[in-house]
Amino acid sequence: MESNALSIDFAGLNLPNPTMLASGIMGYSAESFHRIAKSGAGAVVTKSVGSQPRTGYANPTVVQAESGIINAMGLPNPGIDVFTEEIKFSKTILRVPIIVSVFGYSAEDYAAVAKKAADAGADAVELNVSCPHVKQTGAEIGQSPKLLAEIVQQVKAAINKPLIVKLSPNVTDITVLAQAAVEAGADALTAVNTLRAIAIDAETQMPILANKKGGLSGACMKPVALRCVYDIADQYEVPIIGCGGVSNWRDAVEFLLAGASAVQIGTAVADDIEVFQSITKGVENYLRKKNARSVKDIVGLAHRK
Amino acid sequence: MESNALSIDFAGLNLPNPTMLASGIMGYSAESFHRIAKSGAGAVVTKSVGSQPRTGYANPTVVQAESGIINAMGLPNPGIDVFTEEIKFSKTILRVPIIVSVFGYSAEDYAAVAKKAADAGADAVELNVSCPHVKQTGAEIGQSPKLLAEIVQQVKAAINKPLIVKLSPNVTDITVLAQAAVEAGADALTAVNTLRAIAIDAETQMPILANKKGGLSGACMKPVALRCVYDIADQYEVPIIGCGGVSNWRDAVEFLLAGASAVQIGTAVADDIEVFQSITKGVENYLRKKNARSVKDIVGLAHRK
Amino acid sequence: MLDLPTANNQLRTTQLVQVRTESPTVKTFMFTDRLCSKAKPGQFLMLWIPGIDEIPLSIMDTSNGVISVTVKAVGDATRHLHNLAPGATVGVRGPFGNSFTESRGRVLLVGGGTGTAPLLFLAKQLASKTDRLSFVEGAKTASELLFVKEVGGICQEKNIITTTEDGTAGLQCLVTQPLASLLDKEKFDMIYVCGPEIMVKRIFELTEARKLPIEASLERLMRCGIGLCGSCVIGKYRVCRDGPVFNAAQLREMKDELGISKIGFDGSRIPF
Amino acid sequence: MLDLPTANNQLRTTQLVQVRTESPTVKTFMFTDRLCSKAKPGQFLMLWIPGIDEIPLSIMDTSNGVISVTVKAVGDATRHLHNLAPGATVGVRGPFGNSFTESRGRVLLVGGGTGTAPLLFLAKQLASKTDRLSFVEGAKTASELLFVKEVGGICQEKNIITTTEDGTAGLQCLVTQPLASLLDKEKFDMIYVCGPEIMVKRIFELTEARKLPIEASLERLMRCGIGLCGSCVIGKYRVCRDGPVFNAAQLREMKDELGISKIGFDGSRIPF
Ligand SMILES: Cc1cc2nc3c(=O)[nH]c(=O)nc-3n(C[C@H](O)[C@H](O)[C@H](O)COP(=O)(O)OP(=O)(O)OC[C@H]3O[C@@H](n4cnc5c(N)ncnc54)[C@H](O)[C@@H]3O)c2cc1C
Ligand SMILES: Cc1cc2nc3c(=O)[nH]c(=O)nc-3n(C[C@H](O)[C@H](O)[C@H](O)COP(=O)(O)OP(=O)(O)OC[C@H]3O[C@@H](n4cnc5c(N)ncnc54)[C@H](O)[C@@H]3O)c2cc1C
Ligand SMILES: Cc1cc2nc3c(=O)[nH]c(=O)nc-3n(C[C@H](O)[C@H](O)[C@H](O)COP(=O)(O)O)c2cc1C
Ligand SMILES: Cc1cc2nc3c(=O)[nH]c(=O)nc-3n(C[C@H](O)[C@H](O)[C@H](O)COP(=O)(O)O)c2cc1C
Ligand code: FES
Ligand code: FES
Repeated sequence: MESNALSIDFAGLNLPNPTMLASGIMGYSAESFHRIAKSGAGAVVTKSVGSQPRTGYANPTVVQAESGIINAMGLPNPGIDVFTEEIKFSKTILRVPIIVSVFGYSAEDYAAVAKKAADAGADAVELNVSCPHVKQTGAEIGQSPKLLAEIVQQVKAAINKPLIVKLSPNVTDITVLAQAAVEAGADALTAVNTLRAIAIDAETQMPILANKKGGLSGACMKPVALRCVYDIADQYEVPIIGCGGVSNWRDAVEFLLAGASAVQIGTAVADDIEVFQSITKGVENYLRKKNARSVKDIVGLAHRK
Repeated sequence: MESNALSIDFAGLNLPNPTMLASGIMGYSAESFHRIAKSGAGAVVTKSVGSQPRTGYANPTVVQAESGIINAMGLPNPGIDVFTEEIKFSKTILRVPIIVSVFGYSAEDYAAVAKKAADAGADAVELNVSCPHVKQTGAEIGQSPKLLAEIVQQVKAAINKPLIVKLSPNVTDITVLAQAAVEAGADALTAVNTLRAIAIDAETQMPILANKKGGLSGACMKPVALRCVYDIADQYEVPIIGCGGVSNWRDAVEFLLAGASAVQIGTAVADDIEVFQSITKGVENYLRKKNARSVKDIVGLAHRK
Repeated sequence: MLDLPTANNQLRTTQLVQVRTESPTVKTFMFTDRLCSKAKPGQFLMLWIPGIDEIPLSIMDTSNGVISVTVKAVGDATRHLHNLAPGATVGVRGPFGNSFTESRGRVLLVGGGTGTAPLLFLAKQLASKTDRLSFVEGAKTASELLFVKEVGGICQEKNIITTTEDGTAGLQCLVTQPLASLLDKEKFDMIYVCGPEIMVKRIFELTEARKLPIEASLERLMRCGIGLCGSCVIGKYRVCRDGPVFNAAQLREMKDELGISKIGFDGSRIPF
Repeated sequence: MLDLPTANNQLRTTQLVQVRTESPTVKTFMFTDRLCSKAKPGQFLMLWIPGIDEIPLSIMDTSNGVISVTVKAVGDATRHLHNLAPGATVGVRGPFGNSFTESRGRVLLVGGGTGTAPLLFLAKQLASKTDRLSFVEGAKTASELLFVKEVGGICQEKNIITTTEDGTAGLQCLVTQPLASLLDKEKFDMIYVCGPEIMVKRIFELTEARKLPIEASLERLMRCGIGLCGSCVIGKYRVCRDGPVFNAAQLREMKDELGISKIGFDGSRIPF
């Protein structure tokens, strides 16, 4: 499992393989991270944590779509102060990196949470910028290059751990946001968060999710997520984590070829928690078949002329 | 079939039912439109036509995705001068409105093509603004409120038929584009065109489509398209045609509830050309069950508090 | 093999066909649903009360394709549900989760409160397959003892013990009390438990001390129901996906949390 | 019922396992593909030549799960394909389209050029089921007559007619020429045709004059292959989805276009 071909150095993190648990999936407890790591994940990302506890939205928070799901959890989280304990405990039992996903309502807020996470032992911090921004309700921080750059700068100044920015696909041109994040100091990017979506029930004639709108994830969004990674890699030499609809080794390889150095897996965990293992095995076979000595040998190959 | 409950007045067009053939599907010939109308469509939209003939991209132009397809045809079309004959012939055999989809490389170009289409007998014109703009290659016209408004104004001035603007979902905020179109004089909106996507083949390590990137359509995109309609209807009182992933009556009803007055159907035609008929029947049953006397009684109901 | 959770996750709307009052605080709601009609005892569904909430409920019965859930009014969602009449529209996802294993031999079922519901479903399935079926049921007061008649129709009277806290029926004690001596006196090949977590914990202590096999159904806050969101985690397990039924080995692994703490709405651990 | 086109539309890559030269301009390419191995005579697939093009090809054989397509080098894609050796990777979508109906009695097959390929597939299927199987095949010159040996193995020699334009083998004439008298002389329960559209048109005129049943396979520009893009439309039909095999009634409906015009790459009608 810890074969050399599969292990990667990602923005300074050492991963035994290029699969990671995506943020928000079983992301609250050390025991869950431990189990996910045992299921083969090369790293885990926590549920997004803010400065204060949030209970999230009422149910329904999840609705099934064609080849995917739509969720609107409302960022339930215990707040960074409580979560600090979970990070510390996780560090004592995990052998793979733990990346703490943070969100905030201002650059200061982001920086404060990120610093606490880093101080507690987070191996890296991932910024979730797909939450609505207070001053401009409804619009995501991740949709404004200016706001994004401001936040990245402040967080970068507050921590000395790798800083990963998770981009939103709900933008006109994702490369503009990627550029803003990289120039502001991001060490890596995760592409992407969920697609804004809605589910309406014909019988009751109402939106199903308590929050009405939510984020679409799963296999159905893979072609869009893959395009986001491809677009960014086409223009920038930044390490990228592909995310969106990965559920088997072939998906993972597609993201690597598009220019990602690693992949995150979320929705596919519902049907199979061992998905990390099976993807890693599949990628390993693939590398062997292609005579590639390392994952990084295939990163971005789809961009060859 | 031409029951009163189903017929709608859409931006001045009389449709026997609220289903339409989407642009680009079997959209070249009068005989095809005739067959689609016989299969129950309430209106047909032609393939997008420009001022000059275009042969489009090489194959592969279509690739299957999970619950959808990605296409990059490259707007093959015979040019408006040749297509004028097809419009005229269509008018002699069709009993439902024919909407001519047009594209261009500048406002003048759009207006010229639209005028020729209208003069040839098009019952309405739909603007396809999801094609890259010459001066700013790569970005879509439909992604710039300013460009869009300019084009809509000029086209509006050139024709006196209903003008429908088909919006792109690949934008940060579709309501901004909707507003630009409506304020510039659009009589109605179609929401939406395809999602930008890519498919990469693991074996050959290359993008599959000859054009590399393409547009994702079909069931997988329905939650996103539905959200676009919902967002627009939440803010504007403009007639909307829902488009994206409609394949059965339930989908159609969801779009109506979200605020669309009619729906367009594209990808679902592959598996069943009679889809217009079955959707119309399903909607009819639904209206009866809900004691609604007309399609318009249910438009936008999902927005009730 | 069980279906993949996402295969059953599509929300269906259906109409209540019948509502039956079981006790002053408990009602049974009946509706048809194709997917849930294949559910096994122990599995649960997510019930959407449109405009209000969506909550997990154990499946109590599936006979003739009619799904029954037995619900106690404890808060906003359950109270709204209690106000619904036949014809009302509800939404259903599921069935989700694992189910009780099918034991043979001498079997004991221990239910507290609405925890009796899935055990009744199980009892019906096991009735013809076991040598002896014993049922121990507890409630606060006589009127809250659920399914007394139904259980009486399945188990022999001598194999039924009921307890109430106020002594209005059966023994006046907690359901756990008569259990210790019962377990010492009789041999059981399997003990199935469903009820408040404190009760489960006590009974697990009893079975552990005697090295007896046990399967207990747990309740945790549920949102997704399909193993994604992490709301229902206990130890390394997700109650919605790896449970809700857990065996002795698994319960042992979660003893730091069982009856002690759970994850609250904000993801923090809250004590019971 | 045939599969829905989108069910077979997923692109699979596979390796060429064998390449056989059939004539100076024609090669047969063999590869394995699970979905296509269930194809029926008349169906086609879309073959991706990575980095070059994707083209429609009739399925010629599926025995032992090995798919064969027989391809004439006529342009860029087919020439690139001709340069590929076993081991080369190609992509496959399909099978798509309808298939020839399975007739009994006395059957005639008329093939021109690579149009012989799907008819050979059909002949193998019909061999044991028909009373008499006749084959008429035409080509420019002897070396371009395809599958002479294979057809000889299936049909009796007296039931085979070959024609070449230069007289290097068989009759010196177009394949349509011996047909008129054959159709007058013998009775056929079904006539299957595949070849250049002008040939199809001529033969259809012959069968129409004699009120004979016919099924002809047509070729049109194809892009999507699943009935969406409209590239392959003839009259009200999509060759990829409603065809490629059409019967007499359908051919009658498209007589304004058959052998007269087709839709070109830009969607305009171009004369043959
Ligand atoms: C697998 C499972 C099976 C269940 N089966 C039954 C059953 O058959 N009959 C029955 O009456 N009850 C059952 N419950 C409990 C039932 O889900 C709660 O009583 C109900 O959700 C309370 O909702 P409320 O809005 O009425 O109460 P609230 O006022 O919202 O909460 C009361 C308490 O109910 C619990 N609760 C609230 N929301 C949820 C939720 N989304 N998920 C889990 N617990 C919640 C919490 O402990 C809370 O403190 C089951 C729970 C689980 C997890
Ligand atoms: C249903 C069907 C079955 C076919 N079966 C066979 C077969 O078994 N063997 C065989 O050799 N050929 C077959 N063809 C024809 C084959 O697809 C073309 O010869 C091939 O596409 C030519 O490509 P090219 O790039 O080599 O030639 P080009 O130089 O691109 O074109 C030569 C000619 O081929 C035709 N053509 C080109 N591209 C396409 C396309 N995408 N779709 C359809 N026609 C096209 C056009 O008429 C064009 O003028 C079939 C065509 C169809 C529609
Ligand atoms: C239930 C659920 C909760 C999520 N919560 C978060 C979150 O807290 N923070 C975040 O950045 N992304 C969150 N996401 C998004 C995922 O991390 C991921 O970006 C998205 O689901 C796409 O990947 P997938 O298709 O593999 O699921 C959540 C997704 C799901 C399904
Ligand atoms: C093969 C194909 C060709 C298309 N061509 C056009 C086009 O020329 N103009 C246009 O506005 N939209 C075009 N579209 C987009 C459709 O009209 C429609 O917006 C989209 O496919 C979403 O709807 P659907 O999911 O029902 O297919 C095309 C779609 C497909 C699949
Ligand atoms: S309820 Fe979401 S993981 Fe169990
Ligand atoms: S090839 Fe697209 S419709 Fe036939």
